[in-house]
Amino acid sequence: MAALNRNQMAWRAAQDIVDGSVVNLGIGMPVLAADHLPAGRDVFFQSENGVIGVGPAAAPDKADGDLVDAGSRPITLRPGATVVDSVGSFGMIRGGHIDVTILGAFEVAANGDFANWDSRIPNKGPLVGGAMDLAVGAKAVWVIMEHNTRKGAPRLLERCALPLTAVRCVKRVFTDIAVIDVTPGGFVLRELLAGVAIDEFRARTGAPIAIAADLKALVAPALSDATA
Amino acid sequence: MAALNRNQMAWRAAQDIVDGSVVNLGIGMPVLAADHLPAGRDVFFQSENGVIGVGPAAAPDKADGDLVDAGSRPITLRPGATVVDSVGSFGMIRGGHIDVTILGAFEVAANGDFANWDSRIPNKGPLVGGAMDLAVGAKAVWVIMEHNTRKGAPRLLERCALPLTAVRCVKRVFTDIAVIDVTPGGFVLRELLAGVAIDEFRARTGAPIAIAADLKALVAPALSDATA
Amino acid sequence: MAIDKRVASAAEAMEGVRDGATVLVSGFGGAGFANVLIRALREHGPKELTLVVNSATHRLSLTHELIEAGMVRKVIASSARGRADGLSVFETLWRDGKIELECVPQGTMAERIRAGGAGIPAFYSPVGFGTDLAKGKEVRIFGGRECVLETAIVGDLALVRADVADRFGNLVFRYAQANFGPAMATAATLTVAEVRVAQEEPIGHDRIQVSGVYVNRVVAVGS
Amino acid sequence: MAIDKRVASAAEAMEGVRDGATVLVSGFGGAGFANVLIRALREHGPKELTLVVNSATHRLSLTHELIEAGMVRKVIASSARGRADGLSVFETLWRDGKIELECVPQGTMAERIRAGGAGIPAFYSPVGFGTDLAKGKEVRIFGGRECVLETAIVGDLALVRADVADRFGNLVFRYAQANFGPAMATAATLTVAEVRVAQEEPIGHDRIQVSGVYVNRVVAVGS
Repeated sequence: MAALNRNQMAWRAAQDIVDGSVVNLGIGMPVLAADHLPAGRDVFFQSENGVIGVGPAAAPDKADGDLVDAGSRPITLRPGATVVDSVGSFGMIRGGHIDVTILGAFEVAANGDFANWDSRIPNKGPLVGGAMDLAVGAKAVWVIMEHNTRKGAPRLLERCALPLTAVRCVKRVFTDIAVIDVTPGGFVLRELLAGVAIDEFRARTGAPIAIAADLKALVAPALSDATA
Repeated sequence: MAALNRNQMAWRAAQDIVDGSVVNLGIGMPVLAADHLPAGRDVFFQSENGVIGVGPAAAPDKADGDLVDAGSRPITLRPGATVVDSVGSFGMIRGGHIDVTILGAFEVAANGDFANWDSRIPNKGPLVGGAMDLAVGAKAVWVIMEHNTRKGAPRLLERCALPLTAVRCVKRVFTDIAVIDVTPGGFVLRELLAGVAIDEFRARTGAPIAIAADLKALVAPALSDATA
Repeated sequence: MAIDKRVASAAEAMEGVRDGATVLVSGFGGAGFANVLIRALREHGPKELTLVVNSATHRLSLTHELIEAGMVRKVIASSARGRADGLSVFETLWRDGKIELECVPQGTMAERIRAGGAGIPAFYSPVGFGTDLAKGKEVRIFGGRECVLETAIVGDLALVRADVADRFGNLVFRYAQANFGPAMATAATLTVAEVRVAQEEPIGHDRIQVSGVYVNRVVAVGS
Repeated sequence: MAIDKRVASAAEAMEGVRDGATVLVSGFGGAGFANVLIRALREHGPKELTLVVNSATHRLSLTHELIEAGMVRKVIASSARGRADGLSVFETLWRDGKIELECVPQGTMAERIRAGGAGIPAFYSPVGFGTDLAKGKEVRIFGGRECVLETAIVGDLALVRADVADRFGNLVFRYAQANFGPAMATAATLTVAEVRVAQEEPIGHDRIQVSGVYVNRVVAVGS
């Protein structure tokens, strides 16, 4: 099976969202997860600009410049939704009222540290936003990212090399070839793509990783790739 | 002229409320000041239970148990009024957005310390409420109180004997015989009731007090006493 | 499964409340007392409670019933004065050292609860400096002003009175009914609201004052 | 005299704004940018400003005009990344050390402004601990969790976008237009709101999101 594309990675993360939970999806790949929630799960998506209960994207002719998510995308509200100000939104986030946040990242360390604000472009200003607040405040932090960089370097590391977004907070990582838990003992491989040998997987991972006794195959339905 | 009664003291304090200001009136004598505001002054009265823009007391047949002030009195709202929660109310108070609070007190010291929570009744529980927050947060703190205790002891003192409500905050005191400013140099007598000699006044005051160069007579219209 | 936080009775809403719980109870200035829930809590009967309530024994509140039933170990309040000339049951227990009282300025209490709900473990406030209520508290100067360190309050249970709820737990209050309710709703592990009306249909997004995210159970109790 | 905070023009609303002012500017996620007021501030022309704004140069905001006009000494923001591959004017000035940047987690920024408006000089927060943004900040452990000390932000001027105002300065926002506006309104000496409609008649008490107590001037600018 080929490595998962972006929509497939988002789909896989969405399968783990529990019915009735409150979820914040980061800009980029994570936000795609909303489209792949299994039927019958009633979830509130929170956006850190204050929307509690983000619904589907607004149709172009229904777009309202004031009804947008944190990524400035025109949205709708789901039934029971409301909108609060930034103080209220981050009070909710920091106060532990978000069950899960799914974020993008460049690197995740075996102790749960992670880096997702790209400060590598010379002289470009920082882009921190609300990720630090989400990483510290949410009850669980999940990361969606490619398993390796374009040059093939591992993104799962013993220690992050990039500036940290937050320490000791990531609980689960969804990559294009695996699902990995971050436990007090370090990384644990939960699911692996068919066709990727354990040795190859270890070679592509920059830290020791335990293999779950009930290791499963990572599978996802056929989905077109996404550019979001 | 006889010593001012409670309504007259409240009337005198009300004369100093500036047009356009935001004012919090303590329970008891201070709240009477609202009835004596000079015509043409447009003032927002805030009550620390969250009402911003307290209007006149509600007629008995119009009383609504949810529309009350901090003293549980049924009120109306003035035009432009709103109601916030306790966090919002005390954010407004602590944040310096109340121009004047008028409070009752038992003692005021020459450095602006004052005591208004009565802890003298044996084994009765404390009654602190929002007075400490108001005393620290309001831009100006004025006190209305009788000049002396029932036994004739002074309430204006070099140092308070009772447990303090707040330190160094009182700016003006309205008593039944005088108006006194609290300045960095101590008490300054601004107005004195006709018929009270300066010597008598000094004898009834428990701290040194300067006499303003432009000392005026304290006068108030005839008003029935109040029991509030 | 479609979210529906409405439960059939106040008794049901108390399910899981245990001995030793810290209970936040709304109400101030004559409005917003969660009296149906307080009565249900008394009947549920947990012991060794810590009550966080503006007034330990407001005449319009039933908190005194919890105290009289011997269920309360400690009260955090801005006021604990009985109305009668004699001593209230609370005051007698307090005199005899059988109940603990932490007296807090009212705004500091609201802010500590808000901090608890918003993930702020501690803050500095100028309120209370130099008074008996700041005794033993750390003092630090900011901008030339002495401030005391205050810590967050969180609860195991919040009992909140509101006007209307929907099945998502969203709440609307009438006038001064809100007071401590919105902050308390954010600061407890289990938040229960008693409301006049608990409706199936969603409350309009621009009328909601407390998001259902903070509310676990809703009980309709009428006016 | 009847309170009426409406002024005739954005230019008039800038009266009294001086060099060196700290200016809080609302807007985030594509909504709530006070662009008419930002333009009026540019024309008013004060120098050496400190801007407090979520994004230094959001594509939908005119803050970049203030920066390009050389009026800004420092920016406090959670984001300062230009969209183009090359450097923005801000990024060039920043690289050359001609403008200062204090980068703050977004929620910490909101909370610091809220603290400024609510009289809380400082608070502890777990956010940012162990990151570059917490460098030099005091660390203290609460409940086993490392927290950093954060201080309040206050402004000389707040520029806020809202939907409707009344003559008392009460404000209502549409959807996500609110974002930083309500907190910023509380934290500045002079708060100016630009609104679609500035009406004579009072907004209903239960629709008001920001009390006019916090708002000094209101300008109607249409949609």
